[in-house]
Amino acid sequence: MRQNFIKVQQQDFNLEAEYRALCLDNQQDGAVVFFVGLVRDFNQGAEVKSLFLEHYSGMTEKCLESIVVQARDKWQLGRVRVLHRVGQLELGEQIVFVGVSSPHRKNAFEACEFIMDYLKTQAPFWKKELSPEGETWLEAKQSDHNEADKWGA
Amino acid sequence: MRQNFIKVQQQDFNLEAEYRALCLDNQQDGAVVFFVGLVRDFNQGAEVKSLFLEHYSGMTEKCLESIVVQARDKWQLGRVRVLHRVGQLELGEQIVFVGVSSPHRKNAFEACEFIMDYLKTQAPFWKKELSPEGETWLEAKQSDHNEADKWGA
Amino acid sequence: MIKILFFGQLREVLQTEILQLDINELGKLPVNVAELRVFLQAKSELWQEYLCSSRSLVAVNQTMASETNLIADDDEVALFPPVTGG
Amino acid sequence: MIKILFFGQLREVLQTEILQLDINELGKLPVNVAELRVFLQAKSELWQEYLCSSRSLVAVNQTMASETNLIADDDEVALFPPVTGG
Repeated sequence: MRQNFIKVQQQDFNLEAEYRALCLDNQQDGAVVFFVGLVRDFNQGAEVKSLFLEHYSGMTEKCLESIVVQARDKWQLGRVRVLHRVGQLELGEQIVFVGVSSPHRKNAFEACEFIMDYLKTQAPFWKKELSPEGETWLEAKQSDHNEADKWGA
Repeated sequence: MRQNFIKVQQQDFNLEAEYRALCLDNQQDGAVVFFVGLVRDFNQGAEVKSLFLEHYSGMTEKCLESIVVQARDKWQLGRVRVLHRVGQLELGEQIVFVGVSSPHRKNAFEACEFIMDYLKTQAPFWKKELSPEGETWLEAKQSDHNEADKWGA
Repeated sequence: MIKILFFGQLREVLQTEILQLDINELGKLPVNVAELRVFLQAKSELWQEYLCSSRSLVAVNQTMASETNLIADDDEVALFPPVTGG
Repeated sequence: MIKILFFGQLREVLQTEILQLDINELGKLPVNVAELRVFLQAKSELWQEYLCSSRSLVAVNQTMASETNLIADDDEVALFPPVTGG
């Protein structure tokens, strides 16, 4: 079982399969923390029907890999899985999965949060909202940068 | 769909079903954070083969309910699910599930961590480790109390 | 009557799961958690050792209680070691 | 040649996905990110507006770059708005 699994893909992911991949034949890690991000309809006003997610293929994978390496430098982690979808996603669909296993609960929580904070501010993804009124590129949020900064980059 | 779901049970739980219960017909919450705790073999030395979990029926449910209420006072949360198993659990089995949905990623992360920290130090569960050398009641860890204290009870 | 429940290692070591106690046996009223401890600790050296406040917590009517919490007739009191769930 | 890629809103607004540029066209060498911006911004008012450092980030060879990062021949440069994944 690979310790890091990072994937950018169009197709959906299965939470149960991801969970199994984190736990299977893993006798060391008593704590597993996941984050799942979903398409919701309140992003920046308007009635969002779907999202289009673009990314910089090549750089994205490198960037996610580097974020996971940084997390491993900070915390004792077992397995880390990061999946991010691209392309058109409808309301309610899964966008991103981050799963972390660790012998220590706090390490799993902090690493999972750290990976999400860095992914949000560093990984080259861009979201366009598709609503009845048209298409709108999402603006980056300052609050996301504040969250990322708190880890003391 | 009930906003709070709290259960103490002997039987195992299914992560996929818990996830579905957090997301189904939930258009508001774009962030879902879970924690799963599993039986591992490194707790306090010795080769742990299984755990026996005892609880104070009645008080446990009240206590978990109160922890979730406190979390809702602090953060904007959608659905919260807390499942804790009791009885004999073998190596690798699931012990506890905490799942939180929220419109905001940070709220979901912090509430999930808070619920686990409080559950660890307040909910009346006791673990006995069963190893080839015999039975040993687990000692409470000071580190767990330090974690819980940081939320400023 | 007060119902006193014991859990975890306390239940095993003291070989007691439940104890019914006439509140008047406790002598003076009202009585608080600390005074109930002292009363129970008088039973034996084992009870003395395991019921000290550093080794056992107390809940009254299924809510964590402090040493100065008063205990009334018909209350459900529970004594147990520091919790280790999760 | 330098390869310059555009992403997100930048790609749409500038109607440019990729640009090949002879590094010698940039005039003085070595050249850094800030100087490449100035060169590209000269194309039109739209480019002027969208390529300012407050509206676009730069990666050189798939790594985030600062304004003083030098650019060499054969580098892959990318220009894009602040990221919004997750």
